[in-house]
Order: sequence, then C-alpha cells, then structure tokens
Amino acid sequence: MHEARRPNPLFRNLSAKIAAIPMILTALVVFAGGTIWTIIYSFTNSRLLPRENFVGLDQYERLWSSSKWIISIQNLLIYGVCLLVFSLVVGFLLAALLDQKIRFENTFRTIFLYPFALSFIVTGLVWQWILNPQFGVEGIVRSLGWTSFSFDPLYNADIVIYGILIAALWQSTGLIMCLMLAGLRGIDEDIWKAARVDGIPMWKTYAFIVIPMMRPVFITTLVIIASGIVKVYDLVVAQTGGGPGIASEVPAKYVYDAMFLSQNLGQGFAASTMMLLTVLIVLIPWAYLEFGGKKRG
Amino acid sequence: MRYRLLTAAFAATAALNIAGPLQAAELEVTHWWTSGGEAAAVAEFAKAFDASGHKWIDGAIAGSGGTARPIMISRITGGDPMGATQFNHGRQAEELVEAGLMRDLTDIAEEGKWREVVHPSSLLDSCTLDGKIYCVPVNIHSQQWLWLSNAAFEKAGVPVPTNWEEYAAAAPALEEAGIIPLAVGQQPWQTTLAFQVLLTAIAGPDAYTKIFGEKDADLAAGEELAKVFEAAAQARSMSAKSNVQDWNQATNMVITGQAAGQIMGDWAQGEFQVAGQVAGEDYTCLPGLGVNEVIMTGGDAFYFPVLDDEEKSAAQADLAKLMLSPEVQVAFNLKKGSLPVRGDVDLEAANDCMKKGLEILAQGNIIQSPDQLMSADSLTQINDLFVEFFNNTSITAEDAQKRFVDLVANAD
Amino acid sequence: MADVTIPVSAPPVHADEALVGPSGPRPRKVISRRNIILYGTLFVVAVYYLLPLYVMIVTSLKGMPEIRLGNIFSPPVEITFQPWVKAWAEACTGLNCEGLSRGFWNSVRITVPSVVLSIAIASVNGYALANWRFKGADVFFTILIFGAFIPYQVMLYPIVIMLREIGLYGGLYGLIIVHCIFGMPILTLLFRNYFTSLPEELFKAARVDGAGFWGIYFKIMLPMSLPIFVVAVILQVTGIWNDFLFGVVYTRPDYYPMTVQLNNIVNSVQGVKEYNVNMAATLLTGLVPLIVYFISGKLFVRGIAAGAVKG
Amino acid sequence: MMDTSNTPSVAVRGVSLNFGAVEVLKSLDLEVGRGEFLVLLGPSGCGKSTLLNCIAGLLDVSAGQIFINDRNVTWDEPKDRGIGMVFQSYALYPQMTVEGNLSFGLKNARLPKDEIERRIARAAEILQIEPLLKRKPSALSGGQRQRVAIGRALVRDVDVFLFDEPLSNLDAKLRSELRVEIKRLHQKLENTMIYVTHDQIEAMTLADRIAVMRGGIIQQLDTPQAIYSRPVNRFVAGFIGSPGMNFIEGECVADGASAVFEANGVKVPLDRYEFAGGARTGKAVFGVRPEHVILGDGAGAMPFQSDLTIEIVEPMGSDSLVWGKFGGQNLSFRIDAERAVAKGDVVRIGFDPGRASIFDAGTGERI
Repeated sequence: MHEARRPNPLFRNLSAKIAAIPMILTALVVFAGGTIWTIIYSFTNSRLLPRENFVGLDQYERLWSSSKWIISIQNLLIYGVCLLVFSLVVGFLLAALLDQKIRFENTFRTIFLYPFALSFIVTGLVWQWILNPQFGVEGIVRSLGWTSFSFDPLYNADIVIYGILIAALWQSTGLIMCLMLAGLRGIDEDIWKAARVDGIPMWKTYAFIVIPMMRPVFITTLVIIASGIVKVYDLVVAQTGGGPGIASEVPAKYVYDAMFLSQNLGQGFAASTMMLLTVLIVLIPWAYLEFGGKKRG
Repeated sequence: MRYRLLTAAFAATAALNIAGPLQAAELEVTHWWTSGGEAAAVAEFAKAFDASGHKWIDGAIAGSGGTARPIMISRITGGDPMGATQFNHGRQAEELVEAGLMRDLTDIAEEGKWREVVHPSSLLDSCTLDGKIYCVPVNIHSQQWLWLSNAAFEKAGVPVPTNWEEYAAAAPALEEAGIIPLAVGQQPWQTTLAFQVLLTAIAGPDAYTKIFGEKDADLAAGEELAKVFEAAAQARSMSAKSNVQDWNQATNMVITGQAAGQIMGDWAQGEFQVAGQVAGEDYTCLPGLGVNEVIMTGGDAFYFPVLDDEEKSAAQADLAKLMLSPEVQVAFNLKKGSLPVRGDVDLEAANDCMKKGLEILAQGNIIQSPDQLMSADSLTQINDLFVEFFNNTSITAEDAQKRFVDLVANAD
Repeated sequence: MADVTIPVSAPPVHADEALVGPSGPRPRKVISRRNIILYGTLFVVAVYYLLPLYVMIVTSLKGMPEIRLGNIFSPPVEITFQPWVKAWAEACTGLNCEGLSRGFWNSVRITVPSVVLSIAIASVNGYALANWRFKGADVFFTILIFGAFIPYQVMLYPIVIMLREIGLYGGLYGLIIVHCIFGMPILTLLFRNYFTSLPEELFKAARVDGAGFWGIYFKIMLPMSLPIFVVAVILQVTGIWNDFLFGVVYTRPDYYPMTVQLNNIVNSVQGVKEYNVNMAATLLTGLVPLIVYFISGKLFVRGIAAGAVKG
Repeated sequence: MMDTSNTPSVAVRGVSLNFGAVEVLKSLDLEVGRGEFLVLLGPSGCGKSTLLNCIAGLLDVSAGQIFINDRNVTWDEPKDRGIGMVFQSYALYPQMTVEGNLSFGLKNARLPKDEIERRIARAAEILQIEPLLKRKPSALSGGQRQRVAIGRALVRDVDVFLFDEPLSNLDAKLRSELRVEIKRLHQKLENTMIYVTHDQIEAMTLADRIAVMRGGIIQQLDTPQAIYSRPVNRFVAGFIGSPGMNFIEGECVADGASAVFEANGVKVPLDRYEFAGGARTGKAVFGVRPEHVILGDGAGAMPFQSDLTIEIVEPMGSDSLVWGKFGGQNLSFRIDAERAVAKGDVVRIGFDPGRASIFDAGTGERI
C-alpha cells in the first residue's frame, strides 16, 4: 500500500480555481495587461492603428506642449478641488441637518439622492438647458425685468468649468450626504450626551469632536470622489462638448479625441497614462493608510 | 430638356438590369449627411441604388465628420466593416488603405475610364496609393464661399458688399441694426475653415498651398500672414454673439436674417435651397470672399471596405459605378449644392452660384483642400488652435500666429 | 460611612398640590429659530434639487410655440403628449427616424444579460474568495480592486483589440462583456464582504456533510444572499443603463444604447432646436434608473454606500 | 458650600416619563441628601438609567419637577444644572488627549487659563492620572479611561456626580479595584453622587442608601443594611444578597398570642418575629438567607433547629453552598470549606426566625 502522496497544491480546491478563472483573466489580462500595453504603446507614434516604432518621450513632450491638454489639466484641478470641497461641505451639512431627528427625513433624503440614479448625460443636458441664455435662468430673470442680468457660464470661456461644476454637484452631493449620514449615525450616542453635559454647543461638538471621529469616512469618501473626478467625460460631452472652443476640455475627453478624432493613438495612450498617474497619486497613500496601516498597527 | 435626362437615366438602369443574373444584396452605407439639404442629396444615391435592384441600408451618423469618422474607423479596424463609407478627399483613410482594409477599385476605374472623366484629376490622385485607386470621388465642395443675407443688409441700410473689406466695414452698421455680422458655429473645424478661407483670399492661393502643403513655417511667420490674422481677429469680433453649435444652425441664422453672413463651404447652399431661397435674390454668394476667386477641391469620396461576402462585393462595384454615372452625379450635386466631379456633365439647372463655381473650375484656378494636404492629426491641432482663438478674446492675433507657426513647423 | 445628614424621609409631596414653578416637559416652540433655519435650508436645497425635474416635465408637455413665448417655469397651458410620442417614435438621428425606441430596446438587450452575467460571475468570485482561499487569490483580488480605480480610458483601446480578436467587436455581446469586466471589481468586493460576514460554521458544517464547491454555493450560499443580490442588481442596472462611454466606443449606430441615442438626437439639429422633444427624450432615458431608485429606496442607499464605501 | 443642613441636594418630585404609550417612570419621588452616595439598583429596563438621564437633563420629563440645590432645574440645560456624568462607555472624545478631554468643557466656559490648569492639576492628582495627560484615550486601559471620565466631571467642580453603570465594561478584578477608588473619591470630595448599577455587590459596598427599582417604581429606599435584613417585598429580598434568599411556601397558623409557620410537616414558631401589623395568618412565604442558617454545634444555640439530609454540595473555594430539603422545598446554606459533608449526611441546622422575613403569598409584601 503506497503511502499517500501529499496532494499537489495546484489541485487543492480545484473547482474554486476554475470558478475564479473569469476573475483571474479579467485581473491579469484586462486590467494588468491592458494597462501595461497602453503604457508601452504610449512610447510609440501609433496613429490610426497601433505600431511598434518607439519614439521615446515625444508623445509626452507633445502632450505637455499642447494647450488643449494644459487647459484640460487646469480644468480638472479646478473642477476636482471645487467638487471635493463643496460636495464634502454641503454633503456633511445636509447630513448634519438630517441627523437632527426631524420629520420628513426620508422624503428629504430621497429628494437629495434621486439625481445620483440619473446618467451624466441626462444631468448634462438638463443643466445645459437651465444654464442656456435665451431659454434658461438668464432668459427668465431678464423676462422678469432685470434685463442686464447675465448668467451664462456655458458660453463664457473663463467660467465654463463652474457651469459643469454646478451640474456635477447636483448629481453627486446626494451620495456624499448618505455616506456622511451613515458615518454620523455610527457615532456612539453617549458622546453626544457627554458633550451636552460638558456644555459644549452643537456646532462645536460637530467641529471638534464628531468630524475628527469621522476621519476614516471622510478619507474613503474623498478617494471615491477623486477617482470619479478623474474619469469625468459624459458630463462634459453632454453639457458643453468641450466648448466654448476648448475651454471646458477634460483629460478623459482629450484621450477620446486624440484616439478617435485625430487618429493619434500614441497621444491618446500618453494622455491616459498621465490620467493613471493622477489616480495613483491619490490612491497609493490611501491604500497604504487603509491596508498598510492594519498590517503595521 | 429635362425629359431627355430622365430617359437617359432610365435606359442606364435598364441596361444594368440585363447584364448578368443580379443578386439583390443589402449594402450598409455610412455617412454624416444629416442636415436637411444633405439628407435630400443622399436620398438620390439611395434611390438610384435601390433602382439598380440592390437595397440601400442607411447608416447616417449625426454630429458632422468629427463625430462620425471615429465610429466608421473603429468599425473597419474592429473587423465589422460597413458596405461603403464616406470620407473627405485626402488622407483621412490613408492608414486604412495602407493596412489593406480598403478594396482596390482600379479595375472598375479603368472600365469606367475614370482617369479621363474625373476633373480635376487631383481628386483621383487623393484616392490613389502606389498606383491603385481606392475611392470614388462624388462631389467637389469648395470652402471658399461667403454667403450673405440680402435681407439683413437691407435692414441695416447698407448695400450688399462685393468683397471682404466692404463686408468688414459694414459690420458696425449691422450691429446697430441688431444683426450679428458673421455667424460661426462652435465646432472646431468651422473656425479653421474661416481662417484658411481668409488666408487664401488675403494672402493668395499659392501662400495657402505653400503653408498647408509644404508646411512653409517662415511664410507662416511673415507679414503677409500677420494681415490674415488681423482679419481673423476682426472676424472673431464680428461673430462674437453667434453661440450656435452646428454649421446648419449658423446657416439658419443667415437664412432667417438674424445674421448677415457666414463663411462656409458650398454645402450651405443645400440649406438655402431647402428653405426655398433663390441665389441672387434672397442670398448672395461670393467665391473667395470676392477677393481671390478660387475653388478648393474639397469634397467627399466613398471608400469600400474589403468584404468577404461575394454578393455584397458585387453590390459595391455597382454602387461605385453608379455614383460616377452622369445622371446620378447631376441629381446628387444639384441637391447637395456641390460641383460634379465629371468634366463632361453640364448642369443647366444649377443656380448662378453653382455656375460661378463651374466657371472658376473651368478656368482651372483650383487649390487642394486641407484634408488633402495635411494629416488628420496636424489638422485637428490647427482646429483646436483656431476654436480656442475664436472663443478666447484674450489671445491676440500675434500669439495665435506664433502658435500657428509652431504647428506648421512640425506638421506632417 | 461618611457622616451624612440623611434627610428625614418626609412623606412624599404628591402631585395634587399645585407644583410651583416650571414642571413637566420644557415647552418647545414649534416656530423656533432653530426650526426655521433647519427646515428653511432643507426646503431651499430641496427646491434646487427638484427644479430641473420640474422644468423637464413641464417643458416636455408644452408645444413649441408655448415654449418660445412663455418661460420654462410656467406650467403648460394646453398639455400635449406629442413631444413624448415624437421622442419615443419619431425623433431623427440622420435619416432613420425611429426615435428613442430603438435605443430603449438596445439598452434592455444590453442591460439584462450584462446584469445577470456580471452578478453570476461576481457572486462566484466573492464566494470563492470568501470561503476557498487558494494561494494567489488575494493578489488577483487586489489587482481587481485597483482596476476599479484605474480610469477606463487606459483600457479603452486594448479592449477594442481583445474584442476584435474574438470577433465580438461592435456587437451587443462585446458591450455585455465590457460591462461584466468593469462591473466585476465592485461586485466581487460586495459579495466577498457579504459572504465573509456569514457565520463560518455554516460553511464548515456543509463541508463536513460532504457538499462540494458548487453544492454549497447553490444549496446554502445562494438562498441566503438575497439581500446582497438585490443590492447588486440595483448597482448594476443603474450603472449599465446610464453608461455612455462604452456605448459609444464598443457598439455601432444600430446597437446604440439609449444614452448615446439621446445624445445624438439632442445634438443633431434639423433647423430649430425642439426643446420639448429633447426634454421628453431625456426623461424617457432617465425613467428606468429612476423607477429602480424609487422602488428600492433604502436598499439603493445601502448598496451604493456599501459598493462605494467599501470600494 | 453654604450649609443648609437637611435641604436635599437633589429632589425629584412627582416625576413621570413616558415614551409614547409606555410609562417608564410613574410619578416618582426621591430626595438625595448633600454629600450622600445614593445607588439606583434594579434589573435592566426598570427605569434607573432613565431617571438618571432625567436628573441630568438629557431627557425631558413628562410630568413633575427636579430640584438641584433647592433650585428648580426642570427646564434647564444639563450644563446649567451643576452636574457631571460618567457613562458606561466612558464617552471620552477619542481624538483629543486626556488633557484635551478635561479642558474642553472649561475652555468653552471661557475660564481663565491658569484656573483651568489649576483644576486639571488638582483632578489629575486626585485621580493619579498625571502621567496620562498627554496620551490619547485609545492608548489607555479601561480603568484609566474611567478615571479620566470621572476627571471630566471633577474639573467642573460640580455639586452632583452621576454615574451610569460605569464599571460594567470592566473585568471583575478591575471592577473591584475601581469600586474602592470611587468610594475613596467620595469620602475625599464629599460630593453628592447618584450611581446606577444592576450589580448588587457594588450597591451594597458603595451606597449610603439604595433605591431598589422595578417597573419605574422605587420598591424600597433605605440603607443597605436595612434592605438586606428587612426587605419590604419578595422582589427586593430576592434581588439583594447572593446566593439568593431561600423561599419556603407555606402557611401562618395562629398559635396562642403569636403564630407558627407550617410547611409540609415543618413548624417554625414565630414568637421572635416582629410582625409589621401584628401576627397574621394565611398563605405566606418564609424567607431565610443561606448565611443565617448555622450547621453543626452552633445550631444548638439557635432558637429553631431541625434535621436536614444533604442533597448537593457546591464547593466555592472560601466556603461551600449546601443544598437540602426543608418543608419539602429546597434550602441552601453556607458552610466553611473545611467541614467535610457529603451527599446523604443528615445534619442538624438552626436559625433565628427573628432575622427571617415573611411575605404574603399573594402580594409579596412583607407581613
């Protein structure tokens, strides 16, 4: 009777491995493989079809010398920072208001969150009309008599990004409010009682006690919004199409235009690699903080 | 007269019917002619193609060439090609041809003696690569046109100008009358079009060919060009209030008299026809801005991706022949407002603007379109420069010229 | 024991004598300053949120003349559903004038299989990761999660090539696969967290009884994971229905989902811009995710929060 | 502190509180003397925490009034009531250092800087938490956190300390250590303290007086010793003392001037028992504490003796708990560990009926 060999580790829970093949394929081939492929080809001068003649950093030089890219980066910074700050502040305020055990809490929450269910295309179009000079808000106010009133961000190159910001805020603040509300409801009731007994006014309790306690919720929400910001595309296409001129260009649109419009894949790959970089700059410290922390702590 | 044409058309189709057992095949044809006039013109192709027994499947894609081309290209490179597709004359499909994705039409060309028929021959050269012909030019669109609304000038009490200087001079009067002097759409290609029409008119056609063709950067930086940029800045201020998106919306402003004029190719004429306006009475057309009368041989050509389906390939051949047949050329170009590519066809029914075009074409002072001279990549960069210039008044003519020179220096 | 003066336990004074001074609950003014600020702000923000929806509905029920003359906030004088009919069946993109209906059925044909397939795969992934830890599983999972953050643009073209190689580029199946790929990270995370939260003994007991990988999955895990399935369905239906980028890149005109069709209709203009038809079309496109949102209510929040917060 | 001799430090008059239809407190009256340590004792859900929260002002009463230092504070905010509160979960501000926790309330009350430092130093010295001042709560042990929580009330120089089951999160050893510290603190500060717990050992050891509560009503308010020896009803008797009091159901029968308690053949003469309203007859429950039952030679001196066969012996280290039958029902009593007894031994036990308690079988009230 031969002594039972230790089963080859490969075949241990074989069916689990087979079942996980789609995941493995997606992770390795699509995510890892796709990303590496793009990075490699960002060093070639592929035009309509990918080809392997490498040109070093030419694509990146051209990228950073193109005013369209510079404008899209500026837009991304303004849009990103403002969206982060405003949605966190407004989201938290709304959550704090809703946390006051008021009546109609559910109705208000439903109202604030319904835009999140809509697609960016719908949001972009709606806000395009509302901000339209003849037809939208400006037209109305003028018809009410205040003829010199002007509020047409989508047609003014310097402030068009803020027009897009209004639509983005309308869409995403609802989610932030929910995340904040979940965070607030997670705080131990006794902390509130202790603060009341100590005579600390409501706003101070929020500012100095509750918000510091909600740091992890803030950070996670920050990362979610940030990764969404870098990908902004549909909203700009629907609302301004990058106009007026190239004033509301965003990186994601630069990539699509480069790849498909100017038929210059290399430039598109270079731009998307840059986008990847911006996401990693936000992500790695968070991942380290979130997971690295646990291993060390 | 008209009767004679109809019988000829009927005879031709009859002949086709007899020739060999004809399998009726469905052929999907993609294009970006979605405005009123354009749709009417493409319907002519469809009618003729259906008459020949096949079935025209329309693949119209909205949003002008900028939106449509990427979709067409990704379908062809993605291995799911359509039956036939529109491109502009020039190098847009260059790489597709090099990659062998486009069907070689040389045999059909020889049979139809396209070399002699197509005039000017430069159109066919844009379709040729290493001696083989890969596309069928179907029309000539010249961008060098200025369309003026007679009504708008009457309202402003100013005579209809005959050239750019008079038009620019009339701008203040127009503004007082509450009319937008120049209508320009927001899409990038429209602002570049306005610029190079000004360039050809003010600096002359050979300056245009040197800069766009030979990428002559010194000329681009020269005094001659500075004047052109001045005119462009003037055009910018004249078109400040026109915030419409598509070109046909801008044309619509001219038709309705909200705007005095528009620099646009002769495809705008289709819109005037659909709106029932008559050249000379309701609107005036000035080729080359009335300064340098020249015709640009821009326009559209149809490419035929390689298909492995026998029937469809046969249908492709029929469509290719049909598109260049005299009758279809006449019917199509009349509706489209463009000039036919066949030298041997005369268009009596054409209105006087088309006739002006035909005369200039006959005299032979023609220039190639930017698409024929420059790669899509460089052209898009120039488009971005001018759309930014037209929308951001803080960019002076000098800055724009400097950046234009860089672009020309390393364009390909 | 500290010397403490213990009060003589006097007979308790009962409520019948009138209690002098404040007693009972503190009188709270209903119209207090706090309430005004609180409800006032919430009301103003609610108006800001509801305004666009109101404008869309109102305008979509008006005829074009009424729109050109009146202002967008005034309710329709004579209500007409013609814009809705036109948006659904007659609006044109280029030559084919079939309105949004084709886009709607395309979206259904894209969303349903994508949701089913992506949830099936993700739930199996989650189950495998949670209970059958095999070597390297975590490496793939981490790559997957990083994948959720990588901007789509980075993988846009490589996927075009992959689909082309397997001959699915341009069709519905291609887009369905793309949605499965990009839906997988968040869903796998959702299922993994849910399955790890289930009591471990359950799984061990089943193993002892000799149930295999699939036996446990179907007989034990699946029946218990209805709540997370509902959450996953909500997440995927809204996500896939609202997608635009993949719809534009990976399909061709006659397979366009509703969002792409909407963008084409609204942006391709024949002469004058028909705002009422455009608004009706926009509402139609937003209808399905809104219905899913209103039906699922709280679950929606938990799903998105769970998907997002954990993501 | 002005000496107002016996004006109560905290007085609760006719207070009742109901959440919707549920009546949690039923018109309750209570007076706590100055410097007194009063414990609110009772099973969970008896309303003890709710009462504490009402006194603290965290809950609005439905009726009645609350006085602190003879001032009607019914409508006052917690901070204006001169009270400090220590919670079961400590409720320290997690992101602030210990010093931050102590000074945050004072800074808010805009006390001058040196005054704040002085108070913190004093509290730190009393609670021996000087080394901890710079640390964050997450770096402290359960006991240290509890001391900081107490310190938070201490620095505010409050008149009344309120404790809401402060020790129930700690392990047994730490609990007894902190119990002693709280007692020492009370003796040192001489503040009034109201302490809520469900642990009757804490109640017995800490309290000047205990209020045993059930169903929102104070069952008995008295010194620990009084409650231990003369429980007013069967509930209080059963709740205080562990192991619990033995209950033998039977009947009181008149016997000349006094009475006799009979249960399945056992007769206990009640001549030494002080009846509340004179001897009574009828169904009754005879309660005797295990520690009052003496075994062996000592039993002889007891006024009542009887034989008992041992059924179960539960050794508990310092002593053992022995179970047998008396009057047909279970009776337990303590013996010191050395005495070797085994199942089946017949032993003589004795106790003084005068120290027992008898309750009316129906109402459970002491008779």
